[in-house]
Amino acid sequence: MTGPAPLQPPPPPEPAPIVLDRASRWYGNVVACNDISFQVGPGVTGLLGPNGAGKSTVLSMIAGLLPPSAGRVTLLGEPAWRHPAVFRKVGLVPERESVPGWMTGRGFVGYAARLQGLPDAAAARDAAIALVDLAPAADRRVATYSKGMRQRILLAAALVHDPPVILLDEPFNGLDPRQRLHMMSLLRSLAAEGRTILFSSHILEEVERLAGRVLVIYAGRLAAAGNFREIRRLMTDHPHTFTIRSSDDRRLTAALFAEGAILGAELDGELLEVRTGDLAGFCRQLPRLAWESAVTLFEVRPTDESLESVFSYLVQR
Amino acid sequence: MILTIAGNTLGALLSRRRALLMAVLAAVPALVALLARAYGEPGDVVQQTAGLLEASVLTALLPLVALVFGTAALGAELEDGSAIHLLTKPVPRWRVVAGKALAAAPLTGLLVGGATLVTGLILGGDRGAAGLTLAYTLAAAVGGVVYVLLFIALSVLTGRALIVGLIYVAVWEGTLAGLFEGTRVLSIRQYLLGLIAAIDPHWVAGTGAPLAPGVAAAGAVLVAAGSFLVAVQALERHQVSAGD
Amino acid sequence: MALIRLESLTKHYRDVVALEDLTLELEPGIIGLVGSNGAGKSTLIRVLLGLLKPTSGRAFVLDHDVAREGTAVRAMVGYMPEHDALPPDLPASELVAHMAELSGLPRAAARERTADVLRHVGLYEERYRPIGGYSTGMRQRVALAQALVHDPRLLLLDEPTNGLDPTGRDQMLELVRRTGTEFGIAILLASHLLGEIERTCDYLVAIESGRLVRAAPLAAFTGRTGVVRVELDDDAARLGARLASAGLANRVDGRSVFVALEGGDGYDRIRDAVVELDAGLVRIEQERRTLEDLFRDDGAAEGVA
Amino acid sequence: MSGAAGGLGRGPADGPGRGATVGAAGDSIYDLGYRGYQGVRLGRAHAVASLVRQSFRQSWGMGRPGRAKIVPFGLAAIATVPAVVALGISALAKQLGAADMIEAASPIRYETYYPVIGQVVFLFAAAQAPELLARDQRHRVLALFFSRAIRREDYAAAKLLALGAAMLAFLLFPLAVIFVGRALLAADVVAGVAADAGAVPAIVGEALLTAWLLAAMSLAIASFTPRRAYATAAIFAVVVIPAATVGVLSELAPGQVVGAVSLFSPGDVLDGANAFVFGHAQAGPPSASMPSLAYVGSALAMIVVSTAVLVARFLRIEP
Repeated sequence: MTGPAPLQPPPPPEPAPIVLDRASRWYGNVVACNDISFQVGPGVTGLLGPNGAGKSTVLSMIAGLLPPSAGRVTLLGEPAWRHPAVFRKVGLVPERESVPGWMTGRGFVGYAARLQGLPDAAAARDAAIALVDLAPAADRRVATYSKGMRQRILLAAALVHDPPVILLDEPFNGLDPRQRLHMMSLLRSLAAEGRTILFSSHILEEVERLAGRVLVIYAGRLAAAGNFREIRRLMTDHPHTFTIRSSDDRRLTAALFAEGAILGAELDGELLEVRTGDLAGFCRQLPRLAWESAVTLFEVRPTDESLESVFSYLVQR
Repeated sequence: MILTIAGNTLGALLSRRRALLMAVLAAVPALVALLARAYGEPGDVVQQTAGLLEASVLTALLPLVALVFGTAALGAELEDGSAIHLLTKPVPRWRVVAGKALAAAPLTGLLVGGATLVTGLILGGDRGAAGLTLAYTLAAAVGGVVYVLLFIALSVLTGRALIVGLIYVAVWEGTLAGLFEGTRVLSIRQYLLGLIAAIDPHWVAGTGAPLAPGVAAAGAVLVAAGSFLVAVQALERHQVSAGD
Repeated sequence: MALIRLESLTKHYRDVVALEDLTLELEPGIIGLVGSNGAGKSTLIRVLLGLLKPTSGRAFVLDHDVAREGTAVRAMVGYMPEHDALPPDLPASELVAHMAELSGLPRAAARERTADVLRHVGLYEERYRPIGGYSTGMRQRVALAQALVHDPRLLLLDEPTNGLDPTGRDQMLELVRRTGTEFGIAILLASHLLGEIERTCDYLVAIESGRLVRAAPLAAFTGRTGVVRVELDDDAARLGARLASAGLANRVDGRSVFVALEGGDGYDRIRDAVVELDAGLVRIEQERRTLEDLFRDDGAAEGVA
Repeated sequence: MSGAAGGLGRGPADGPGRGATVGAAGDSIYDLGYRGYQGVRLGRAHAVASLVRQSFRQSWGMGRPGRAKIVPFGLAAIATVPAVVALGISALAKQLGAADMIEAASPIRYETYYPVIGQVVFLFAAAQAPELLARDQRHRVLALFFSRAIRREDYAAAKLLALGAAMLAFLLFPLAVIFVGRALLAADVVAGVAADAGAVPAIVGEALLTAWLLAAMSLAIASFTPRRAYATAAIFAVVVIPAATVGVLSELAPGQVVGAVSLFSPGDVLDGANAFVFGHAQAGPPSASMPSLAYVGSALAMIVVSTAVLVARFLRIEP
């Protein structure tokens, strides 16, 4: 990796449960995953990227469902490809809710428990079902479950053997807000027990609210790794845009210009839009200058922190 | 572990409408036997029974039922993606294949063997064809294992296993075996007929000389074992396509 | 003339209640239909199309009874289903033209409109390639095009942004918005994301467990909450403590402080506190009441109290 | 289509329509914005006709990649081979001057043609009926069809008409080859046509019966599964297993019972009906002799039941 040093996250304590070392994966001429290296340690890590970026390919390689075309992928110190024994310590929640509809929720989780060869499969099964709050519906056929319930039963099956590593592919897809909140608090509490959780998502807010650390994948490449906001702030070589509503936009603009805090400003009706090249400086100067000029700040909003803008900056660097 | 997989697979195979359809299909030879018994003309009962069992059970019912259950046992899961749950468990692949076969083969054997027994006994059980019926029932059970393993292997190798299997049964074992006798060495149906003929050559009604017992037995074992190994190998190499 | 009129509409599937006694009258416009998964959104749309027979009650679309005049209703309505429902082996141009003819357009007109509509949704050269090779975003465009091709008077869109990434989502919503405003076609947009509805619709219908929660112009739903979110570029615990001591009730969540404001000089007190701490200010923004609040179980935990 | 300014489409509910901005010299910039559709709407009949046309093309793999054409056209070619062979024999016989004797001995005549190509016809139905239905169910396209200005029974009827027409073409083409060939071989073309004209109603009648029966039956079966492979296997089984049963039974228990069973075997029913339309009073498996009219009755009953099942299936299906 020749990337700038600040983007490299501090290496997690060895041995990291998940390690990708220059891993690539291609299908014919299509390169889904291009020379990716990273390590994932305990806690919640988000795998962020737009549709088709290669997130599923990365997760599939980690889970041993696909061999890397080049490079090395290890899970708990061993390559998972053609090595099913590693699944004693890993739980996977796949994206497609491909639960066999003829089984009951309890049957499905119980089957997972027995395939894990657990000494007390029934107890593990019921504990996992209770953990995801599905006990009342456990004896219904999965075909009658809602989307959120299916995601939860998949999670229960992935958790039944109490694995230290959990992989989730788009766990929030199709969940409504309430189901989303429930899933988030569940993942938080699992991480609090010291597990390694890696989940993929294309929705920024989810990752922001849940993950301490993100891996940003774009067009098959690892575009960034680390704390999302830190990454964003490190990219100081392009202007950041803020919209501001204040009691006196003109006076505030003048003060900001005078101090050199902004590169440009546009006043559109009630809304002031300013651009700055020095994010950290601007954030400190803005409240101070407003205070000095006796301007009330009603609204301050960064406008280009969308995932897409971050992605495009990251790949243009 | 194998039993766990087999039990689950049995549940999946029996949970669909196709299990019922297979049972209906299995009842056809017995109905024919009933009709023949009621309205039939006197003749060589042993020959008649052998003709009926060979034509209806060995040529049609056994491969069809084995084809449907064999391709559904693992292939259906691989196709709709639910196999991912099984493949992300600490289970060696040979156990997966064994578990799948342990569900589909006995189910096929039970259904087809039962149909054979009932059909043969109806037509000639009290008229000297009981031994022949037992031989065919045994052949159906053996055939169930061999066919099911072959079709499980096919279903791991290709998504169109059902069509490929149909072509194998109808064209290779059916049409071509009549035209080119040499293809019999690679025909499960001929292995089974060879095994039956080893007990009593009169029990095989079809044209052409049956395979020597040794060849038939070796062929059946080789196909079964080879299919199993191919299925395990293919499953180990099976890549779950990424959704993104 | 009412766009949609429901009279005690009820739909049960065996023992599951999908819609319960819905009575509602909607005028043309861009209408958002929100509810959690399983609230009955899809069922309502399918009843409006005459695809499902209601258990009891009646539904009218543009004054046609959907149960008795289903064909007439469907001639005036475009439908974009929730699930990906496109044949992989046909090119978009073929599929959309065929769908136009199935809505009664003559052959030549069907071809012309197909070309127009595909251009509107932003599909160009790829329209001649089989749909199987399209991305999710392109497929959703095809689904929208086939719903628009016969110039319907009402569009029923069931979760049109499902599975799209943020860019795709923005583009689709923009397209929907334009369809409603520029093309003058009434729209019923089902979604479980209030954010989408907020950006796109003028009117909102919320249902939960098949029952009507509320139907009102959008503004009535998303009024200001009186809670301001202040975000710093560093941990916000000190700011929270300082604001509390200044008499402002708040809740700290990582880098953000949620402050309850009761008018007065609250904004200035926030600004002053930030200056005194010499912290970097990233955001001051009023929290909107979102659908998430409507559904939130643990309101106390997330609200300010 | 641009027309006069302001006359285009419905435009925004409150604003004027948009058209062209015309400059002083008559230069124009045309607005390519959305336009409404004010033209005629032809209604259900047109919609169904369009669905029939599309489905007919689909049953021959037209408008699709080459792969989709291999099976239908390959089977059609196989079905035409006997016709070409028969014409060759006729031409040869004429040269040898023994036309009457050899033609009488030839197994390929108008009245034997359909039974000869029976298996190929079944294969066509088994392979192509799922093509028309499985895709719509598997990829949920049915939801799009059912939300257009047609009824569910229209969908079923259109598919039946389309596959029926495709099978009619499949059946009639080889016989048309023979007909035209024989007319051209005859010394006097008019007389040749006149000589064969008598067979035309029977040829067409049997083709209609066969096409309708097989189309309805295979579509009815195919409508129950979104998987083409299962549908093909099931359709083939429904034809082949009863035929095999009749074959086995006629050796074990020759007599009326076999005849009765053969009334439930689509293959035997079509052979029996073929015997009827070509003027034979008796038909059936070798060991049994049934009034051939019974097979026509059985064919009609199968048509009614299959069509009813097909329509009922689509009335109930959840798209």
